[in-house]
Parts: sequence; structure tokens; C-alpha cells
Amino acid sequence: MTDQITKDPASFVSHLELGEPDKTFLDSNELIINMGPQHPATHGVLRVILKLDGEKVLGTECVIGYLHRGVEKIAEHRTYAMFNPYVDRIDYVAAVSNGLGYCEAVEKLLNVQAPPRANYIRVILTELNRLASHQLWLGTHALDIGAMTPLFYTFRDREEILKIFEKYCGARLTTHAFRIGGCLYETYDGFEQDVKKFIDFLPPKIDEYEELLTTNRIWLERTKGVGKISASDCIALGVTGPVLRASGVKWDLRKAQPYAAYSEFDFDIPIGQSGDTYDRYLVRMEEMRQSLRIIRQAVERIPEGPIMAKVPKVMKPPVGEIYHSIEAPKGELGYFIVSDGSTQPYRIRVRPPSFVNLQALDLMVRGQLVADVIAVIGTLDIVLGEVDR
Amino acid sequence: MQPVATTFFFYFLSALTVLSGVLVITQKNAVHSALALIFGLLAQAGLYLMLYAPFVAGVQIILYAGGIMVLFLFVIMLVNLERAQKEEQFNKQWLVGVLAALALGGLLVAVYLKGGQLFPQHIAQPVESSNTQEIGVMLYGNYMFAFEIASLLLLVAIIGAVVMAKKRI
Amino acid sequence: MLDYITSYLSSNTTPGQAGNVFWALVYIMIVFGGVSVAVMAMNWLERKALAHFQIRLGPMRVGPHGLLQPIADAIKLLTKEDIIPAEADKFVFWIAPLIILCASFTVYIVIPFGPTHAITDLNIGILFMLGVSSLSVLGVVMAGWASNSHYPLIGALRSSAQMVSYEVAMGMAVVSAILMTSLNKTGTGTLSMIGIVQAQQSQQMWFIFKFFPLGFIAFGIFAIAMVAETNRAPFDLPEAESELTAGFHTEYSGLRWSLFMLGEYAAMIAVSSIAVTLWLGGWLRPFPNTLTGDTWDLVFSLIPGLLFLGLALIAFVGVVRMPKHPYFRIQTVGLAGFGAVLGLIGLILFIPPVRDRIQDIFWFSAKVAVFMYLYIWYRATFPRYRFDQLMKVGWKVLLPVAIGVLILTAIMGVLL
Amino acid sequence: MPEETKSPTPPGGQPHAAAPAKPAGPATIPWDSPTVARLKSQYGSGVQEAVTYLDQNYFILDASVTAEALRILRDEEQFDYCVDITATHNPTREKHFELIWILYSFSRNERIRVKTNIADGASFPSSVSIWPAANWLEREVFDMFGITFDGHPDMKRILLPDGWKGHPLRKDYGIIQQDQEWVQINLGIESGQ
Repeated sequence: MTDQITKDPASFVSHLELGEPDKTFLDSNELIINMGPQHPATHGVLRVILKLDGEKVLGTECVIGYLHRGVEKIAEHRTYAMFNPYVDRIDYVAAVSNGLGYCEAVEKLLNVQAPPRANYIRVILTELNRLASHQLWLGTHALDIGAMTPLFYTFRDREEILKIFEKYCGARLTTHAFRIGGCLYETYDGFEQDVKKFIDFLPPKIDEYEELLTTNRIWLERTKGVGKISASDCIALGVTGPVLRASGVKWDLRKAQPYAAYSEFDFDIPIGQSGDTYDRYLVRMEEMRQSLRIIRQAVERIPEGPIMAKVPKVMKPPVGEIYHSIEAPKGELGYFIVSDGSTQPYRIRVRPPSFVNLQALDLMVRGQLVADVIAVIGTLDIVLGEVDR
Repeated sequence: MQPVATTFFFYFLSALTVLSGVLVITQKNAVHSALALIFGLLAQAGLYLMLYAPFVAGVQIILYAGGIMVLFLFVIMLVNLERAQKEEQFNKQWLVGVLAALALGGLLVAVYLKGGQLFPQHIAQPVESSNTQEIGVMLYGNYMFAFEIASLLLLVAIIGAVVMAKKRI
Repeated sequence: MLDYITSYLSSNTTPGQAGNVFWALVYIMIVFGGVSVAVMAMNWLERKALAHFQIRLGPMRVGPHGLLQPIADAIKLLTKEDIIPAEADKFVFWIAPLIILCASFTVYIVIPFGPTHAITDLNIGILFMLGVSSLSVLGVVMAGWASNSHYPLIGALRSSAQMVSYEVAMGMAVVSAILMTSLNKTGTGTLSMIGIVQAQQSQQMWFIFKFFPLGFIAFGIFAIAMVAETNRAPFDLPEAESELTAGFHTEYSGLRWSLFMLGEYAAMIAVSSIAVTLWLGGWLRPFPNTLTGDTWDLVFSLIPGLLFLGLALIAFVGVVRMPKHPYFRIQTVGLAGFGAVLGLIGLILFIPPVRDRIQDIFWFSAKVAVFMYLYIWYRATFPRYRFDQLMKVGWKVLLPVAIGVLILTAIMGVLL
Repeated sequence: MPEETKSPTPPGGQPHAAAPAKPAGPATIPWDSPTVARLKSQYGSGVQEAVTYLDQNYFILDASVTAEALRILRDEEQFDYCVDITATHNPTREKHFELIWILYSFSRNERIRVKTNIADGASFPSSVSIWPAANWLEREVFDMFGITFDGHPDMKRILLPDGWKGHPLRKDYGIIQQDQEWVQINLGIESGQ
């Protein structure tokens, strides 16, 4: 149907129940515009069909699937350990969190408990990954709205995190840092010093970002009141993560259903009031600071001991199914694994936060202007690898 | 300011104006005729300059070329006139056209023959530097009343435009 | 013939005023050559300064510290293929960049680099400048329309709407500056640029400080409007890459596209020189009234020489820090040569006859350079306005304030 | 439980002398809670199973009863957040498809799963009217399994192109052979590669 739109746009019967724009003497014929799939501001291959009346957006329809690699189908032909690297490629920006979610799900299935030291290492690396993901979000989001400089600041600081990842597990982006049952590599000597050095290095840098944007009049004007979404709409549409918290719902899986070692750290969950782009910006900036707090506590209290639980070489989980979800930087990332007792999973379903959050785009953008569509896509912080799987 | 090679510039500018005038009518494409009109207006501005009326030339450039013609081009582009381009000239009253042309031609020839007596023999060389001041004094001094009426008229026009556009916003 | 040429040298009016066509042509050559060099330098400065704002180095490879980068860009643009879209309107497509270029270059006829250093001194200087700068709107609209594709047309309409609406605010601010030129109820104000600067000289005060808040606010309005007029920094919406509508010059390529860039930079320099002339006392040296007396004059007259020597010093520091690798030998030699030239210019500027003659031009271009740096600073820090906010600022903020300032200036002019 | 033909054991795993005796898997304990009691009282035999496995509770309901039960779960039991809707294809059972809803209640901080079995080719009432989040989730289930949801505002594929034949996540859909007619037309890859 989408190809048919481009051939003959008039026939686009939008199922979005849109009221007829008022027929004025200059009868405003709607304009159907394609945004994407190659567009600098769509964070990957997302195509948005915009129905415009002049500058106002009447309705949008997202066409996705350009980056669909069939991860769930591949999972049915791989053993549990072999599927681990694929999981990093789903949300390539927050690869460590994906790995954590998957490993913990399988450990639950195998009824195995990762040792405390492994849990601490996992918390440190996941929070570092959350920082890296938020920094990438801030850089590209500001660039979309026109501020060029934050991008370079955020990427300079993100480099430090990637260096720590590289020293620990050899890779910067798709790290494959964890294994089912714990962590494969012991932390390299100097790991604690590097992380401590980073914790003192980053706070003034975050203040630098805030200096550039938080009180910048034009930034305020471009983000305040843009892409508003209420708490009840968020819950109804299944939106999670910073977008939900910015609408005022104080819900974070790390607190609601703690996993790994999160129950042992105290940190608070920032929430916004009006659920617009500016609140989401503030929530994410505060989240970066809270992550630093977690890492600081984790590094100081990291216990000694083994880093790998006793897991059989050939994993054959008992017949059954499990759903385990963690708080990824973008929202609730869940794994529903059905095992039939063989070495290969019978079915793995990945619950992607970006995919569900993107569904709220139409509600947030309707009635706004074209320039706001780009600001809202930026603030939703979607990664197309995760949307398309 | 001692005039510099005026005769050449005079003929050049007036030829340019006439040429662009002709082009305005004959061009098929609406945008081309608008461009020709802009050219003609600029040439007239040059003529004003030669008449030691720099203020009027400046206003001519700002108002006509910079303001009104931009709106002309806006309208031509927004309402794309492809359809209008294709239609051939359909009005057949060439007879009326010829008569009008002859009448105008006769008038021009009469003026040319009478020559100098029609115009005052010599005009005081206006001091070029104080031209703007004189216009200012004239406009706000002697013709104050006319100026106010004109500005009132403009105000009405602006309010009308706002009211018409109000429905859309 | 010879005396015709030398006749102008004795008179102290501008060549245009003195009716000396030959010298007028010479001045035109100098000014246009100067502006082109300034555009090249501006291109280099923009890329380097923007880079250093964003903690990166900017062009370093072409010539020492990227000094030859503008030349490389120019050659690239000259040799690139110059595509005309299929059903584009050939004539309009060809003439659009020329109109923009002419509009932004004819403004330089009236810009006063010194009491006698201007191509001509029209007594409607400011009016002529505003008029011609409004012509570039035509070029923009035609460029958008001629490229015969959907998005450049919308981009062109948007940027022309922006330019037209900010021109109004600009005009109001300029009028309030001209009101200041008339002395207390006796002298009559003047439109001519040299007249304005001389008025500031005789009143011993830059107009930015006259009737204190008013001059400053009018200057502020003009500064904002001029940024919007040239589609730069926070108002560069039309060619914003993350917007749907591309800029009006997307269908252009090669030399034609570089004409647009040349026109944009020339317009930036022209508009900031208007601001300098009107509010910052064109070629007057800073603090004309407080720091008077010939000792201060001497000090201020040394500054151009010192500046060039300072630049030469920076160049030599660059040479010293250049890595010793043979690959960098050419770059070190190049940079050293560049530093030597700068040092030489600095020394020449200390010779008394040259020093006095260069004062006016130096101070004028220094002030314009400050504005150029501001343009780049804006681009590095500000995000982009949305189109409706941009128009709101233009009509609902700048215009009322400009009219208010105009009325207050008139009242103050009558009272004081 | 589905017996899947085993693919060869993963390369590199050296064969053990004898696989260690498999520890007895965690047992499925019957789950009773006020919610279960209410649903059982309402539907009796409709609730086929209410089980806790690895301390995660889930229902298995009759297909006819599920749509109504979902609405009750949301309205009365405040399961206001539909985490996920997915399905699994079990060709060996008589009802091939198993639909799964994962629900979560903010007020009770509790997560449950509702499952039902439907035959191949059968459609199922859409739950978009209950949770708007279900819109794209159901479209993906249709795209991957071919289960149509009636009452869905925009029932068409979401990830795969519209002209695509077949539903990939079905067990009988080969993973290697992608020699689709759509692929030849649009990507211009000659067949047999």
C-alpha cells in the first residue's frame, strides 16, 4: 500500500480519523510529504508519511522495517550462548543493557544465580552504557534542533566510556560483555581507577551541556510545550523509560522490580511534570547524574569472589517459558524465552522499547508543526535497529 | 555634482526602459514579464538620478523593485500559471488596438513637433545635496493634509488585508 | 590626461563626488578586490573558529593550518560540474545568483571606509543601501522558483518572507539612527553615510551611546534584524538540513552555487558595515571624546602595527610548534613566509605617513571584523528558530520595539 | 510440549562422556490468588490453567473467553499497561498458535501473562480497544505469524514490505531460502542465488 501512496498520493485514505480541515476560499489541499527513509533527522531508516495542511501536521504514519534482520527467527536456529552477540546488534547504542537483559533471562530459565561480583561489574558497565546512550541522544537531538556544538562535547566525553569498554572486553559499541552465568573476563587491573577517574571527569562536563542548552532561550522555545503527552496516554500506549517519567509517572524497573545488584544502591528517579520535550531533556540529564551516583557506589563496594556461576557447557534449560525485563536507556526491554528442553530456544521474543515508544509519535505530533516532528523524533530517542529487529 | 557623459546614459537608460516595457507585454512566461518590469523600474530609477532626484530614485528601488515586485513574484509563483501560459491570445479586437495606437502616436508626434515651447525654458539647477530635505519640507509642510489622507487610505487597506487573512489563522 | 588623473588626488572628496570616473573605477577595483579577499578570509575564519568552538581543529591539511583551504574550495567549485535541472527555467535560473551578487555588491558603493575613502557619497546613502539590499529578495525568490522542484520553492518563499519582514524592522532602526544625526534642533540630519559619521564625530559621541538606552536598543534591533536578513545563525531556517524544505540554492552546483555563497558573505559584510557606520562611528577610533589629546592619538595610531606584529608572532609560534617531520617542511616554510609578510606589514604600518592614512580604514575594518566574529559565534551556540517563532520575533517583538525607539528618539531629539 | 527436530549439537562443544543428570526442572505450582478466583468463578472451565512457573504467574484461557477476560483484567484488576503481545507457532499441537499477552499493573506492581491457543487460520478479536499499545504489537504478530485480529483499525504488515508472501516466524518458513517474488521484482536479484 505504501508504494501506492507515492504513485498516487490522493488515494491515500488515511485511516487516521482526521477531521476535514475547514474549507476556506483558498481551499487548503493537504500535502502528503515523505520524510525519510534517508533523512538526516530520522536516526536511521525510518520513513514518516506526513499529512500536512500548510505547516501544520494533520497526521503521520510511520513506515518501518527497512532494518529488519529477523533476529527472532535466527534465535530459533542458534544455541543460547551463540545468540548472545546478536542481542548486542538489536539496540546497538545500548548493547551492554541488551546483553544484561538476555543473560539474566536465560540465567532465570536455567535457575542459575550470577555471583555478586559479576552483578556489580554488570551494574557498572550497564550504567556506563546508559551514560553513553544518553550522551549520543543529547548530541543528535541538539543537532536536529540546530545547536551544532553539544554534539562534539558529548562525543568527546562518550569516548572515555568507550575506552573503558574497549579495555574491558575488546569492543567499543557491540561489546558482548556478559556471558550467561556472569562475566567471562575479570576486570583488567586499573579498572576501578579508570572508572573512578571517569566519575570525577564527567560531572563538570554535564554542567557544560546544561550551560549550553538548559537556559538557552531558543532551545527553550523549540522544546517547551512541544510533543506533549499525558501520563495516562503514556500508560495506554505502553510508552516506558524517560518519556514515561517525564510525564510524571515515577516508575523505573531498577526500583520497581530490581535485578542484578540494583537493590543494593540508593539512587532516585527524576520525573517531569508536563511531559514535553523540555521535561524529557531535564529527566535524561538528571538520569545521567543518577547513573554516576550508582557507579560511584558500585565501584567503592565491589566485592571479591568468582565472576562466573557454574553453568554447564552445553546449556539445556528445562522445558518452560520466562519473561524477564530490564530498564534499558530507552525504556523497558524484555525477553520472552520459550524453551523446549533442547540446546536451542524454541522461541525468543524481544520486547523493544523504541518500537512501542515510536507508536506515540502520531499522538505527540498531531497539530504541531513540521519542525516539531524532528524535535519529537529526537526526544523519543529511538534506535531503528531496535524498532525493526 | 558635474554630470558625467549624460547624453549617453540618458539614451541608454530610456532605451532600456522602452525595451523592458515591450518585453513585459510580449513575454509568454509570467515570471519573465515580471523580471522585465523590474528591469524597467530600475532603469527609471537611473533616469530619476539623472534628474537630480536621488530620493525619488531610492524610493523607487525600495518600493517598486524591492517591495511590490516581490509580491508580484510571490503571487505568480504561488498560483502557478502553467495553464494560463498555454492559452493563445484570444481577443480579436485588433481594430480597436490599431486605433488606440494611432491616436497615441499622433499625440506623441505633436509633442515632438512643438518641441521646446511646451516645456519651461530653463529650470533652476536644483542643489543636489539638499534634495531630500526639500522633499521632506514639501511633504510635511505644504502638503501635510494630502499626506495624512494618503496614510489613512493605506491604513484602511492594511486593516482590510488583516481581516481577510484572519479567517485562515 | 595625466592631470585629469592627478586632479582628484588633491581634492578631499570621494572620487564619485569629484566626478573623476577613473579614480572611481580604481576605488571600485580596490573595494571589490578587498571584499573578495575578505570573503575568502571569512570562509577560512568561519571554518577554523567554528571548529575550535567545537573542540576540533578544522582544516589543517591544505596549507599551514588550512590557510590555503579557501583557495582549494574556490578551485573545487570552479571545476565542479554546473548542473541545471531538467525543466528549470534557464534564463531565471541563470540570472538569480547574478541578482543576489549584484545586490550585495552594489551596497559597497556608499560604504565609507574613511572621510574620503568611499566610492561615492550619495546624499541618500542609507536609503540606497536599504533599497539595494532589498533587491536580493528577488534573487532568492527567483532561485527557488527556477529550480523547478517542490522543496526549494517552499524554502525560497520562506526565506524571502523572512527577509521582507526583517527588512521592516531594520528600516525602523535605521531611521531612529538618522534622527540622531541632526544636532539639537539646529542642524538638519543627513542620509549620506559620510555625513552620519561626521555627525558622530562632531557630536563627539557614537550613536550607540546617544540618549543612552535608545541608541543601544536601536543598535540591538538592527543587529538581530541583520542576522535574519542574511539568513544566518539562529535564523538560518531555509537551508537547515534537518528541515523538510531545503534551501533555495540546493539545485545549484559548482560556480553558480559559489556565487550564492559569495553573495551571502558579501551581504554579511555590507550589513555589518552599515551597523558600524550608523552606530559605532564608522572610521572613528574608539573613545573619540574621553581619551582625546595627541598622546592618545599616538597610542591608537600604533595599534594597527601592533596588531599585525601580534599576528606575525602567532604565526611564528605556529612555526615553532610545527612537528619536525619532513612531511611538514613545506608547511613550516609556508607558515614562516606568511608570518614574515604579516610582520613586514606591521612594520610598514609604523611609518608615520602610512600610519595616519591607514587609521580610518583600519578602524572601520576592525569593527566590521568584530561583527563577523559575532556571526560565527551565533552559529556555534544558538539552535535554530522554528519558522513561526522566527516570524513572531520579527513582527511581534522587533517591529514594535523599533517603532517605540523611533518615537522616543524623536521626542528626545526635540527636547534636548 | 513440541518435539522439535534437533539441529546438530553446536560445533566446538566436545561430547561429554555422559551428559550430567539433568537437575529436575522447577515445578509448575498451581497459582491461586483473588484474581484467579474471580476469573474462575466467572468462567469456570474457560480458565484451563492458572500456574506459577519460576514465580511468574500465567493463565491459559479458552479462546472464546479471552477477549472478555482481558477487558476485565484491565478494568477491575488495574492491569493498565499492556507490556507485550506475541505468539508462538506449535505445529505439532492440534491448535497451532499460542497467543500471549504480557500485562503489568502499576498500582499493584505485578506482572502476569495471559495465554490462549487458537487454530491455524483462525482470527482473534483485537485488543486495541482495551490498550491502544496493542495496535503495532498486533500488526507485528499478523506480519510474523499470519494471525489476523478483527476490529483492528489498520490490519496490515508493519515490518515486512506489503507485497511479501509468507509469515517468517512460522516453523514451516525456511530460514535460508528467501527467493521471494517480491525480492526479485524490487531488489532485482535473479532467482536461484
